[in-house]
Amino acid sequence: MSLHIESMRVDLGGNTVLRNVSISLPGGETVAVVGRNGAGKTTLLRSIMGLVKPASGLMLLDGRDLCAEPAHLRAAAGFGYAPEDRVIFPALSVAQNIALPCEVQRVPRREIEQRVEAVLAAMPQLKPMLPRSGAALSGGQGKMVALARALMVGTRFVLLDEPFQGLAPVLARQYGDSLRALRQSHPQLCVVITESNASLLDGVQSLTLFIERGYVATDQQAWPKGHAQSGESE
Amino acid sequence: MNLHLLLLAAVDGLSYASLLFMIALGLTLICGVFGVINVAHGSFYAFGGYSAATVVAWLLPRDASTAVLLLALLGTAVLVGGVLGAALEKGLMRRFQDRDPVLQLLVTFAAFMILENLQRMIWGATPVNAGELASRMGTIELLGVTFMKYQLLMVPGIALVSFAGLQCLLRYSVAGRKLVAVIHHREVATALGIDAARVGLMTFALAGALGAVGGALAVPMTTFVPGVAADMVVTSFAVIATAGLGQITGALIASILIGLARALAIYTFPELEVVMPYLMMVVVLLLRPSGLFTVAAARRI
Amino acid sequence: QTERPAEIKLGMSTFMTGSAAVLGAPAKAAADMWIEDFNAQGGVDGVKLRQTWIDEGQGADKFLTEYRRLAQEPGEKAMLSAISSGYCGALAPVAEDLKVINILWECSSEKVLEGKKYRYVFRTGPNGTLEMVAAVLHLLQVKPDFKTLAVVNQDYAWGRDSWDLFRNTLLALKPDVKIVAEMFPKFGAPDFSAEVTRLQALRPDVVLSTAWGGDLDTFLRQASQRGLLKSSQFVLPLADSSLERLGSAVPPGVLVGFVGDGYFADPEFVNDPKARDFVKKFKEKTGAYPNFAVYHMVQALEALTGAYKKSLQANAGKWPTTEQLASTLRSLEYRGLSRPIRMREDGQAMQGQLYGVTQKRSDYPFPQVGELMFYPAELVAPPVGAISDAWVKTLRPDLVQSKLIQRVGK
Amino acid sequence: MRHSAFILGLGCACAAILAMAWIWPWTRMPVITFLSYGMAALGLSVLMRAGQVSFGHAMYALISGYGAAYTVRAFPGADALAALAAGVLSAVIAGAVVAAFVSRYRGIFFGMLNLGISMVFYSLAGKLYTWTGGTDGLRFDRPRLFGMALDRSGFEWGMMLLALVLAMLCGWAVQRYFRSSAGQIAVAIRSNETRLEYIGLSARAALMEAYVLSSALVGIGGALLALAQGLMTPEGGYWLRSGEYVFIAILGGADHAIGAFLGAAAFELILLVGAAYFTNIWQIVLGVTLLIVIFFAPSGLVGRFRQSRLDKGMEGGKS
Amino acid sequence: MNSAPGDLLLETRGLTLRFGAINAADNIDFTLRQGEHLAVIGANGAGKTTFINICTGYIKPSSGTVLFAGRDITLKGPRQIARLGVGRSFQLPQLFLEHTVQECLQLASVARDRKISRWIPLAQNANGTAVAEMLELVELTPYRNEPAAALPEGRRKLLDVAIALMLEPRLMIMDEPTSGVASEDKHAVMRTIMAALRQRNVTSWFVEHDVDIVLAYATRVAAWIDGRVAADGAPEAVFSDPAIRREVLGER
Ligand SMILES: Nc1ncnc2c1ncn2[C@@H]1O[C@H](COP(=O)(O)OP(=O)(O)OP(=O)(O)O)[C@@H](O)[C@H]1O
Ligand SMILES: Nc1ncnc2c1ncn2[C@@H]1O[C@H](COP(=O)(O)OP(=O)(O)OP(=O)(O)O)[C@@H](O)[C@H]1O
Ligand SMILES: CC(C)C[C@H](N)C(=O)O
Ligand SMILES: [Mg+2]
Ligand SMILES: [Mg+2]
Repeated sequence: MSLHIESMRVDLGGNTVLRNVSISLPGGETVAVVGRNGAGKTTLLRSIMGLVKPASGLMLLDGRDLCAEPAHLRAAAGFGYAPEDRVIFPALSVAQNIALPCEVQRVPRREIEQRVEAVLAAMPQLKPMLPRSGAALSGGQGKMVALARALMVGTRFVLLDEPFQGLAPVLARQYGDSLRALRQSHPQLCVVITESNASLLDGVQSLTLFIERGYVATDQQAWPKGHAQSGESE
Repeated sequence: MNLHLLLLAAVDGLSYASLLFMIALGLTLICGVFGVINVAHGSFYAFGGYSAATVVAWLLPRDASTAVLLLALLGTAVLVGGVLGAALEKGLMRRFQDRDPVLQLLVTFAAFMILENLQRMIWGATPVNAGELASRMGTIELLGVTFMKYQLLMVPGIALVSFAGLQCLLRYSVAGRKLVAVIHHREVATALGIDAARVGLMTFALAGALGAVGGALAVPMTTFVPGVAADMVVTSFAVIATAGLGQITGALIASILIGLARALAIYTFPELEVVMPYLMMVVVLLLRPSGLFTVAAARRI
Repeated sequence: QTERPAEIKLGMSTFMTGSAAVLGAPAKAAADMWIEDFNAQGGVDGVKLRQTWIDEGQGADKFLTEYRRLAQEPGEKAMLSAISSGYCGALAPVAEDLKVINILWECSSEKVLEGKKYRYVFRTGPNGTLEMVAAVLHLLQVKPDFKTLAVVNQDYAWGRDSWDLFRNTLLALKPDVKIVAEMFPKFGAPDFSAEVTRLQALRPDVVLSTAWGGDLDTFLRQASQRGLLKSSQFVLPLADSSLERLGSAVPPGVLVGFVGDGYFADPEFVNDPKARDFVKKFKEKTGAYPNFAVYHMVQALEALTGAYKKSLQANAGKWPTTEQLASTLRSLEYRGLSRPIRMREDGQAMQGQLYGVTQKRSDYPFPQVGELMFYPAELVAPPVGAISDAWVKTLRPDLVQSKLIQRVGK
Repeated sequence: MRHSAFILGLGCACAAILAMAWIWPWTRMPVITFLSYGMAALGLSVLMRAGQVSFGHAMYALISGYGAAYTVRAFPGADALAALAAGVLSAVIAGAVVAAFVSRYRGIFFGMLNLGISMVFYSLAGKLYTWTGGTDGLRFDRPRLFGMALDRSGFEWGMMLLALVLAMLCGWAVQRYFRSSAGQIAVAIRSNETRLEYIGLSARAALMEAYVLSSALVGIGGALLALAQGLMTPEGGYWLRSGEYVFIAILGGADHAIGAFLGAAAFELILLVGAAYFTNIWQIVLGVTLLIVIFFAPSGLVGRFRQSRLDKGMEGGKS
Repeated sequence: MNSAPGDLLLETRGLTLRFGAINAADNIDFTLRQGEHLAVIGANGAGKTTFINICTGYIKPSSGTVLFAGRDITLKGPRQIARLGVGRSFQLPQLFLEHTVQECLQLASVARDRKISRWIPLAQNANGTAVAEMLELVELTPYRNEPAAALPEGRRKLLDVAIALMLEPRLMIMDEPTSGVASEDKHAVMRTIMAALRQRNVTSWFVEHDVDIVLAYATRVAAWIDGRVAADGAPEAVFSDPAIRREVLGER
């Protein structure tokens, strides 16, 4: 029960952003995707979420190819996603923001409440923010709400795009703790975290993927020779 | 201008306001969801009116009862408007959804031209109306003046019911929150499991039905000719801008303001009658730059 | 230009779209029908007519552009334009400039011709002065005692000019009338409920409207639904064309005019072969009885082709120049489907006016006009060169008793 | 070299226009129409570069047209050039006043406000019968042109040449403006006003400037058309006309000043062809054309043009 | 207008702003002197960005005053404050997305020099050398012809800073300049920016969550808690404050 990506290529605006990506994301792991700015981390997550269509390649989950499925079915398949730029709905309260993906899946009210409880247990700082408007959050607060929202539906995969960006150390630490706690409480869950600041990860990950210029590998040596230092144009 | 005339003006104004509101409702909905002013909304109105009038005209010689006529009137409009709205979304808007809003607006403009032409091909250039239906519902005496029951009770009634219904839908239902999410950020809404395309389709169908019902409600009172669409849609632009884009309560209040202002103008400065909606809009926007009601905007910096 | 052309191009305009089309479209149908017949009978000495239509519903700018284009096409041509007084004022100088014969076949604002001295512009039907003076006379005959009057006219040249004429005539003939409301809803207005409310609140003795086409239909329907037609005396000089569509909405007793004297049920013409055949054929073709615009269209075509024929004759079979045609037209006598008409040297036709009162009759599903009165042109037309606005003010109350006014029928 | 090819193309187009007007006299009016629509669309392009679309700009054609019409009526001996100047001046004054108000608004509100204000002008022009001639419009006699009293044909020639010269001058000047720093600041309004303010520039001032320029351009178009017609009607200020201007601007593309004129030529052509061959479906033809353009060439004819040239440039290894 | 190091540059008196129940700024008295490089730290939602927004005129405080170089700027807008010599970069970069990287800087250049022409092309109007230098400084030269919209997040941050720097401000305010910049590049970026600031004698104030960076580049640190300045002083002193260690750094 894991997600296999096979020789996936993604083009954006005429440029190839991800090249020949073949990775698998096994359940129960916390996978860190590290790479510099512009390496393609965000694009990788967006492709997994179906928000960009790969030019070629396969994405297999339980034997079915996700590439062929519309993006909005990912949530039903247990994918939670926290985008890099947060995107909290300003017209809804924080509580409504968090509950929304479950409501969309027609999760029963009681179950939603339970899930909120579970999330709050991992992120107690969120509690006082629940009744506030989604429009009024600071940068870091938005990050946390986005994480919480992803956890609400992410029963199998939680994809977090630079979750530590802009978090104060105190929160980053709590955030790391929450993620670790999550691994305890949901042993089957696969958490994917992209991060340009590997130092912030502080060992939450159990597996690290390196990404550079659209190539993904489990260790930096695996890249095609010399390309990491190569010049500007491909 | 005495109190008597003032009251009469208020009655006229309110019934006009109800109609205006019905038309503005669908427009403001689409504007809220897609951030696009749907110029083709005028065509929903026109098609609704024309087709409802056709069906009523067909039923009339067949001795249909008033209730049947009314149901047919509204039913036809809902059907025609819903289908038209859905077709517009599926056939056109979807293909342009990632484009600049200005281009999307122009797409609706193009759709408007095409529909305007189709309408002329289907119903010709001669005036159409369903006055018989209004006559059948009888009259009512108010302040010494005879009014049509249809105009005084029916239209405002349906407008209020639509208002309440839509308000519930948006405020208290998941569908409403889905809509809000798609409005704000399509991609993230999709990632949260919302079928943005479906939401779009349903919204357009609903807006189309509302616009068409507006037309159907109008056709027993007013005359439909080519060009109604353009005139009506531009007035409802004024309503939704006065209201605050996507604001349903705002649209209600703005319609009433505009309806009253227009009726008053007819009694005092008839020259100003036609400009009233726009003057109202300019005045309101001067005082409140984003309309009577505004949505919370996301923090950007 | 004495070469015989292959065909005569007619640039014709009418409302083909918009609420005015209810009047304009039948006129077009009539013209197409008439021209087909005329061509089948050999045309003008073998030269056929070929018409091109311009839609007046598209706005003055576009109308004028197309008008210019047609008027500048090479070849033998004449223009029959327009139905709306709103356009006539603008196109007359253009026609004059381009030296092309233009027949104002319907528009009736007297201002288009008065004081202008055009050489190429003619009106083959009545103008507003004839229509309005007759309307006032008729009103004063049918309902001599009334105190208050309100007007609901369309807001464009015709609505404004006709009101000026009516008011000035009325005040000259009956100075004690009080005008309680002047309303000018826009041309093509889809809704008159506010006007109806206001009229109900005011309760004037007489309500005048020179509106026509779809606008008049809507106004009358709404007024009728709310009982206004019964509480005030309505005077509708152009309502002939709306009766058939409105059916029972128009009660008996409403004053109706015919913009000229063409009425399909005119007892003096029901057995006139030319009129009878045309009415029958037109009804078969379009499903409706001819309205005044149809009569005017036929008059215009008769006048134009008549002028061609007369000029040809005078020219000994040689094709006439535009100048010759124009001078023939200036003194032409012709007949449409009603009484004969004479063209004056100022390009204005002298056509008498028919007015009556609506009646319910069982032989038609819509109101008929009875108690018909005919007001000959000599009675209601200002002399050549006079300006109507000033002339009507000189009218005296005893005009109502004029011997020239004829009762039509029994 | 590219530049000279462009000039050559422009020259050929002018020659073609002149030849056409010579052979078919009736084409002179359509040429004047297309040039004045082009001018108006150019005005819209100026705004579009700042990310704003006005659905009411036809009001400046209206104001300018009435300005010109009043001038001719009030001073019977007046020259068309003076009337043109008076018309454009009134459009610019109105534009400046309106700009002070609408420059606070962006996006849909900007478009709607312009629409609203234009509808006020339009409705008043149609309502104030005694002053504006109501919906029938204001008629006036043919003015003198370049100090000469001309007959219709001469006048049409004169107006056409005037329109052609003005179009080229305006096109050139506007193109310079597009490239200039002020023009680029206007583009920045569309992408990030916050940043603009934070580098010490006023988005509002930049927008007002663009707005006044656009009202002047639309005004030139409006006055030219009114003078050539000898008639000014409220129709020229209806919102659908404003919509047509936007249509043309999109059709042509806002990347280069020439776009507006290409767009206008295409528009006029579609209309003429539509009126001649698709009498009953010309609106459908227009609508479908618009859709095709938006779908395949969202940045308009010039956008398309330049895109393909850019692609070629890339292959050739540009700097 | 020239001021010596140590002169008062920015001063706030009793700045207060509440959003409903939240104290975003709670009676803040604060000074910044010429030549200082201040790092602002604090938990998320403590009011750091709000404070910047008030000082740069983006929002108005409900009470209190802001003085810049002795002048009351409380009621001035961002534009006027920018012209007085305050540059700002943002937590979420604010770029001219439709312009290329180079054009963004050219726009800033003409804005600084007030050389706004309606006739001369932008590239000619801008100070080409200054733009080129700036591109070099933030290492965006290879990207100069890319549209700003196509830059990845980290480089956007740099461009955002570069635009503000082009104005040659007296005070440079940066809201989390390195968040989102890859850790390998963080120090290098900060080093170049700070070197440029020092060289040009620009006073700076940046919000930063990374303690290493604060320690490396700040001459003074202020810690925000719940809309107040909870600690203010030399970096070592602030970081040894137990309350700060607990509330901001999250040590137990
Ligand atoms: N819409 C687009 N059009 C063209 N190129 C794009 C587009 N979006 C992203 N890119 C390019 O794709 C590459 C990868 O971008 P991506 O956002 O995935 O990087 P990232 O690793 O998430 O970077 P960061 O750490 O800065 O967030 C970048 O070089 C970027 O320039
Ligand atoms: N427009 C607003 N309406 C309501 N509350 C707001 C608004 N703007 C900010 N707030 C609240 O004010 C507080 C301060 O926000 P601010 O953005 O200044 O925090 P910050 O210190 O910059 O945090 P971060 O490090 O996460 O960026 C937060 O609690 C935030 O939710
Ligand atoms: C009689 C109508 C059809 C036309 C009207 N007389 C006019 O001049 O506009
Ligand atoms: Mg990223
Ligand atoms: Mg912040």
